Amino acid sequence: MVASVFPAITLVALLVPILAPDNPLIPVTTSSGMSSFVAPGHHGFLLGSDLIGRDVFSRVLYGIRTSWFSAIGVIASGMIIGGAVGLVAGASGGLVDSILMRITDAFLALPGPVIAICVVAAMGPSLFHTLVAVAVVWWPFYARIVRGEIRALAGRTHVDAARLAGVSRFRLATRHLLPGAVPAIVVTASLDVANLLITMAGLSFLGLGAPEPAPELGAMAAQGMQFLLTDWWVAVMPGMAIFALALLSNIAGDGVRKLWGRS
Amino acid sequence: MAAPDPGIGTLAGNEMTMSETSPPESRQGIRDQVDGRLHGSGSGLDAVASTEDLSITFARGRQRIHALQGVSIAVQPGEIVALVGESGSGKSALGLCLLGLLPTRPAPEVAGTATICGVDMLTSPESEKRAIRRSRLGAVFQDPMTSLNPTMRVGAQVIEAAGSEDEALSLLEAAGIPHARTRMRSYPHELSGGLRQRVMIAMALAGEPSLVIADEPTTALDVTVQAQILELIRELRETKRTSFLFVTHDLAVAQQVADRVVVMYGGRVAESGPAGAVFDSPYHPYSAGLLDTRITLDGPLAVELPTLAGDPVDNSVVFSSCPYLPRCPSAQARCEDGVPELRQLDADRWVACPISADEYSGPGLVSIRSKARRAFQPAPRTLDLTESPDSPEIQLRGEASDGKASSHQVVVTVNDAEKSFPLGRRDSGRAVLALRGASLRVMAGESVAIVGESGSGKTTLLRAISGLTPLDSGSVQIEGRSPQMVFQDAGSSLTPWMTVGDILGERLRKERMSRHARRARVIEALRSVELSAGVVDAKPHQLSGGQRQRLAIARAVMVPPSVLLCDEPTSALDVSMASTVVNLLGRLRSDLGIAMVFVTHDLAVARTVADRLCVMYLGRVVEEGPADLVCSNPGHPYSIALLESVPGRGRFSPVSGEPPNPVNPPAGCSFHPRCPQAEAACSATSPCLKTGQGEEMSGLHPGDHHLVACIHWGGRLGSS
Amino acid sequence: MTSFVVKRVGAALGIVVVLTFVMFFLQRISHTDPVHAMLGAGASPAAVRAEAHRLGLDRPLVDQYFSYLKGLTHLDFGTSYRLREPVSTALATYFPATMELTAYSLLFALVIALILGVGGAGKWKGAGVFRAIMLPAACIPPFLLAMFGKIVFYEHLNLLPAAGRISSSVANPPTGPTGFLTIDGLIAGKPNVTIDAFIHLLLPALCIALIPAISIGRILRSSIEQTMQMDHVRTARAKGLKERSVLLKHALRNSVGPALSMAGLQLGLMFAGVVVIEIMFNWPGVGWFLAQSIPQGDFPAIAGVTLVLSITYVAINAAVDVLQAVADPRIRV
Amino acid sequence: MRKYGGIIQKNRGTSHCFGEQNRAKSHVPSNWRSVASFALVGIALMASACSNGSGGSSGNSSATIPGSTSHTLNIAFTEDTQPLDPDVYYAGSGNIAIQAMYEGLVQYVKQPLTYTKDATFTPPSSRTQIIPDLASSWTTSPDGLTYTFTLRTGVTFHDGTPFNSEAMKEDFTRRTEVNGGPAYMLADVSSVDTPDPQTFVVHLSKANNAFMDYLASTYGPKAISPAVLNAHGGNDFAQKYLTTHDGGTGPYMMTKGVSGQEYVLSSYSGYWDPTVKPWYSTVNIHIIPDIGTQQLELEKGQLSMILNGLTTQAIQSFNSNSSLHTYSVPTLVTPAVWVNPSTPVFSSKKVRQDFDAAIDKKTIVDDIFPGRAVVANQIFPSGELPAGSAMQDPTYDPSKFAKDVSAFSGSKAIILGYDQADPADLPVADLMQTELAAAGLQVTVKGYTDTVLYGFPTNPKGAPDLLVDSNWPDAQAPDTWARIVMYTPSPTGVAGGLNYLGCSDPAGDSLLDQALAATDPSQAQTLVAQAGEEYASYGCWDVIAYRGDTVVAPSWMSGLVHQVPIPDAVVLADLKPVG
Repeated sequence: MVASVFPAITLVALLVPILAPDNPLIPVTTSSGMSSFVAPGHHGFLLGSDLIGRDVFSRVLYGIRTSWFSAIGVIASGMIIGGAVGLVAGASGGLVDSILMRITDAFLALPGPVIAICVVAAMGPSLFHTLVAVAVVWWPFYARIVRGEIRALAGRTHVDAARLAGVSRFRLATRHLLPGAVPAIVVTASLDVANLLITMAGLSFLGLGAPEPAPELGAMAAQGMQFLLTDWWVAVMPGMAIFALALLSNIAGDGVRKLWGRS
Repeated sequence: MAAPDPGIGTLAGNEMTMSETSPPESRQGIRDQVDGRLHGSGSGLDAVASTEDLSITFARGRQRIHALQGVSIAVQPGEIVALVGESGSGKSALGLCLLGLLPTRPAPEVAGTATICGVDMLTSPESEKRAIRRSRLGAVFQDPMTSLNPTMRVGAQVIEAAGSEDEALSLLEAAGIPHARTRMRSYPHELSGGLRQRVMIAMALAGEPSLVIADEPTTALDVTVQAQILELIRELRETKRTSFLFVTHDLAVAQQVADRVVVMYGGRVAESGPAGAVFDSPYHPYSAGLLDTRITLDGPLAVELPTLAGDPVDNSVVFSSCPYLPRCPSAQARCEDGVPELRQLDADRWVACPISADEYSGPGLVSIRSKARRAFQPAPRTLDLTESPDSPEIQLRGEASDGKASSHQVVVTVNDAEKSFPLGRRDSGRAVLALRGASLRVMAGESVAIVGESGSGKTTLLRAISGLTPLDSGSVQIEGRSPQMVFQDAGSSLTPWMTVGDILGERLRKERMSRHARRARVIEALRSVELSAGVVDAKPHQLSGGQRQRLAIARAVMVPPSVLLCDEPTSALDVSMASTVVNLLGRLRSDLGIAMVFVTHDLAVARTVADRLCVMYLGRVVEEGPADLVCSNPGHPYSIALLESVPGRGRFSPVSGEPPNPVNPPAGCSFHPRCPQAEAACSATSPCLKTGQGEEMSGLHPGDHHLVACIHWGGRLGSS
Repeated sequence: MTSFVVKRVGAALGIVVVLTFVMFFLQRISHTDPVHAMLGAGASPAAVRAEAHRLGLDRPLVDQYFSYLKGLTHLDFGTSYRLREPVSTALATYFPATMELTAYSLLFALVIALILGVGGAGKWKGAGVFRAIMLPAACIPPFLLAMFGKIVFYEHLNLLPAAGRISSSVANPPTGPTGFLTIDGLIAGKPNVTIDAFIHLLLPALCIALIPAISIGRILRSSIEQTMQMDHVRTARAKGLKERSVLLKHALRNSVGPALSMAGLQLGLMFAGVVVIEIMFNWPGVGWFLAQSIPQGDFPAIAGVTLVLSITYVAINAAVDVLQAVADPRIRV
Repeated sequence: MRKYGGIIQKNRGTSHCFGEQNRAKSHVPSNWRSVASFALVGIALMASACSNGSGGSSGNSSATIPGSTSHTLNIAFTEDTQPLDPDVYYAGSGNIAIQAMYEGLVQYVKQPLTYTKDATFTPPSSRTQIIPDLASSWTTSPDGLTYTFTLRTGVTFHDGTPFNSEAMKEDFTRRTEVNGGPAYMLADVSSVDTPDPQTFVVHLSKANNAFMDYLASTYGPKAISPAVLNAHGGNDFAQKYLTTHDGGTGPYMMTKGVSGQEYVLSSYSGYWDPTVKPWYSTVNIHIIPDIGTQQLELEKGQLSMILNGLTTQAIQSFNSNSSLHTYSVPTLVTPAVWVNPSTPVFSSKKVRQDFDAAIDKKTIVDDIFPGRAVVANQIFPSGELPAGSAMQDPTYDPSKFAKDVSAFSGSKAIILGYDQADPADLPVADLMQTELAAAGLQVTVKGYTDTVLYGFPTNPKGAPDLLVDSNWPDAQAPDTWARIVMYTPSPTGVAGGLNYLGCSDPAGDSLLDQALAATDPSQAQTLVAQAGEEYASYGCWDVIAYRGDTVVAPSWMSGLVHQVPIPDAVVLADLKPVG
């Protein structure tokens, strides 16, 4: 199935240390000595080399690894935090619901990526800070979706029936409500991966990701910008990697959507 | 009942057609009859709509659903033809097919013809079909809320069909919409259900169509409004000579409105003929069975209702014999020889049953007609008028130690229940006043039916008793085990991702027992509702509608509550299934001795299931008394109106207007704006429940008393 | 309707207040030392103390917050460390450029979304093509798009400029009253300014618009498809309306709601895209200003940009909600 | 559209596609962009563009070739600039404008840029001479405490008011009041006298033989019109006003200023020096941080020249373009590494010295600054001291440091910082990181913003263990460099502002103080060299290279002149067409 692209990418990301021909941080010295800015396909550099002679292919592979696990991590945190908030709000209703949703709405009412930029700029660039900042602005979306699903389910009479059957609040939430929200959250998450990859690449492009020399795709593209007209591959290859990764994720996300029968 | 319904159709492989069995002569006969009735003015002698050997097959996943199999019908000018059948009979697909609006994704396989005024709605180019829809056809669909564009003023929507504002205005007036000019500026959500349906009718009538296809146009409406709409349709047929193809599952409605009836089963015509003839003497065993299983206001009480045997037809299976054979009580050996063809009985009666008229009165048919009906064991009860309503021994929602309430006890006491639901924001002050001081008392083992239209507060009262909806003021007291509830939509009342075993087993979580014992109890509960033990690992969606409702009942009673609350448990079911469920509830009640509160809008069902009847209007009880007595001798004008509105009795529009908005109930007796007997005092005073002798009893004294909240009540009794 | 508007505006204001608190908090935890940032490396301790006092850093936090808040009400976003001038001055310079770019991006996004949504929804043969385009196009990171845009349309084809808002050959472009060069050009009777500014806008605005356009277009498409299945569309068809008027009069209006909501949400992502694209196209907007401020750790500038963009976003979303209430009478309660 | 298209169209026929020349090293396919675009975008639009040979004549950028009376120069700053206020400005790009608008008492002598097709770089070999500017002559008292300047007559500010000693005095006062980064230059001034309008006397509280260099520095005190300061003083000494206006005496005046976006300079008709006749009447300055965009704009003729920041690859591509000339620009920019002595592994002087020897400076220069830098061998910027003195030139030998590290038992995880604001520092840090990793350290490379870096000397919390940064001295006196970069950060003084990692070598400090107070130039030079040697052996500051810059200008342009100690500042008034 198309949806199995997700585990496949994860597997590739896990195997990057084996797959990458060179150390992403260390310049490669060739027989001719200098290896700076070797064009793709020459001297064994599949995607060329950068200013100080590091293998762009290896860096891109490691960049994919970082991007992928970052995206998975943020999505997972969004699903867990947002799912928990949405579940509690949707299942409780009333004041708890109002308060939690006010908070969620306040987050949603702000331009998440811009706030994330500001947060990272304040805390100082590091991958962890970026992940935290993005996660902080990312969960409310999931909270909204889960809460919506839960509220819709809570309107069904099976919940009334379960309450009359004497089911505890916890069991009501986890057995009678949550499973119904799972398809929505899984489908949303799988379609969200591409968005997140692109957004995080944008932050990284602004220098708000893992600092150099960590191979981050957005940062690599930004670094390569000054060589765009002379040594294009340094900037373009990481960009293409994000494109490919996002495209695969979107195709896989579409597969998940069809699998779970959502439109 | 969602439309379009691909319906049933089990005879895919069968080559039988009905076109040859529907010769022109017979249609000529019908037309002559109709023309005669319509003041002899039938100039266009051709049918306005006809289908020839129409077959429709939908692909649903890997399944092929045979919705229609070789159906030939004709609608003559000025005729109202009712297309009757249970869900899955293909009746809605037929209507859409005539409109040329069959779903396109995925496109169904269609064979045969469906002609409107000589234009084939299957093969003609889209532009031609559109022209026909515009000039010759009108359509009225089931749910007037969703069928109108919510973002357009209704006036604009009618103008779109009518062409001009004046024309739209006259159409709206013709459809009986008061203050039509101002209403044109309303959005659909600002209108009541009845008005919306009238708007739909006005749009359908735009451009003087030859035929209006009405797909379950009254199913979503209250009975009083239904009666008005049915009357309107009859009226329009008289004044405009418009033909109607009236698709309905409700035999009584068909009986009320139609000139001719076509009964469908399994995607085929089972029987067709003049309405009177078919309803008086149904020929096809299915028609007969349908009529017999109907719950009526004059049927015998305290006996099991007759039911159709077997399961509804599976329209994905290919049959090689009569599709009704597995359920047919009159089946003969030759019924297995291929699918029966339509044959002519009289000049205008056709039936697809091979059993001859001689055989027809054979033992098979008799067996359903006079099947021995098991009598219900009436629950023991005693009337104790001395008991004080404020009796302190009644515990608030207490769990009785023995679980079963004693038969002399009052198990449910509701005092002056009030409940409102805020509309929109809390501070806007606008609220739906669902309960406005309703009181109710239910004795152990007693069955009480609460009857009322939408907005009467009957469901809120039921939910208040269950504890699901806390009251604003007033009190609810329950004796014995906490109540259980059976909901209207069984599908939605079952957790979709849990297995049957889990759903039932959950009721036993509080009891310590082994896994094995629990499973045994679950299977026992399934047996008690006539479900096989095999379904224990199934999920709800794998069950049929009737099975789901039985499962819901099993869940409710597997630990018997002191009172079982039923919220319209039959209204979403087909006629035959409804009877089964009513029977099941009756049997469980007598077996387990539990009290029952049964909410319904259907007086006939109420009379059948209940010992006592309670009529609600706008959050109050307006009449209360023994079920049979209330039905035979109603006291409150509203109850009278409800009874008169029950379709199938040939009477129309006993009361004008619609159920008022529970946001702003009228002062005084809230029924007075619609009441034919209203006088000045009615708008001033709010009458209490009284006995015929004028004793105020406020609904707290159950028993055989007949209580009515109307200022005319005592006097009326005196005069009669 | 009025109370709906009042409530929506109130909620928006509340969010802005919360945001100011967050900004203040971030300022406190940021690594940057404002005094050294202002004075440079070689400042004397006396100067440092004086500057700390001038900036109010020796006062209690709550005081500082309230004076910050008070300043904000006077559009005082503090002083940029880097430029040593009020952030508000810089914002006044850069904000109109960003708003113009964003407005056109949104416009392009909506137009493209409408084309993609309506084109992809129909039953006609081209619908598949539209759908096929949408998937990969949604995956192109804006900076990659900008790279290709610059190389193709500027360097190779020489059709579109790749930097700035206006050509330096355009003498004395108007500076007011709207700050939108395309509009000010018309007001000032200088159509050449409008044309030149519009040509400068095209490439960056399209780069920003693409991803949101596809997100909105997708929603619109599925929303239209859902609406086309709805009962009232069946009613419209039963009236014998042409398929085109069914689509435009009955389906589209009922489908734009979700698309509008999505457009509002996408605006947040768009603002992030604006930052990247402004760098790529040397667009003198707040995003560009932000990008210049980040490496310098100029937090007042960063916070100012964040606040301005956020407030704009909040305001636009509130406006979208009100618009939706206008489009769909059921929302008005 | 038409108008714009027209301009573009004109250049299109001769458009040069500078990605095309063969670069032996990288073997780029000659049509790479076409290939890439076809493959990736899939648009066949490329066919029309750039399909044939390289080396067409490029845009005569400013279409205003000799002939017309008004000429416009379009140049760009590579950074969004601080205000162009001489008492505030303390960065690089804006110097070109400061130098064109403002003048001080004295200045560094101007030197022509050398057009070199191969862009070979030669660092300055000696100090730049200080010559008169607004002061026609000056004398210094033997004790080095009193400087007397004779001011020029006939000098007017851009607002028309005359320049005199009172004006200069006000400017000295303002500099102290504004108290910006460069204010320290007047810290030792005890008083100024203005005996007559053409005489300006400065009294120092202690001898400072770098003082004349301060006055010649681009960051030194400049003449600003007292009338402007009075009219627009406000409560910030006219700082706001001078952000978008100017008040100087130079050949150009600011006629439009939009911070961070655009500045327009126009030639000042009342300029005092009749020999200076600016050919360009208007200079448009754009802010274009992205060097790639600058390249594109130069190629399309929207920029007239590029002043700095070009990558080696871009320079090489311009070299083969006959319509553009590249000029190698000697500067005092000196990339260096700061070592944190409080990092356990670097706590001993010997390890620090071994570390210096372990830096492969030649590889760094060859890889990152090929043809644009040479390996540094003195601890001062090139030419500040005679060759052979204050040497820091260890033989490259990583083995000793590797041994030190393997013998070290503590934490081997270190942070290697770099200045985020300078794009050239990052690759240096990246390269160095690989060498350190080879020696056995676990290195994390981390970028710091300027404002964070400036805090470290006085508050070392969070400072990295090593730091790469490229700096140039404010003025060419060797003391200026050593005092800011290496002197112990002092809580009461101005020294050590760029001694980021707070390393303290009191012996060096003491020598440096003696050197500054010495009134005998040769003695001063000896002492400062000794201080340099001491600092070098202390091992906290390792210079890496002497870096130059590159200017690209149309081949028909002449008069490319600059002052070596002032970075990024070609003299605008001297630019003119050949002949």
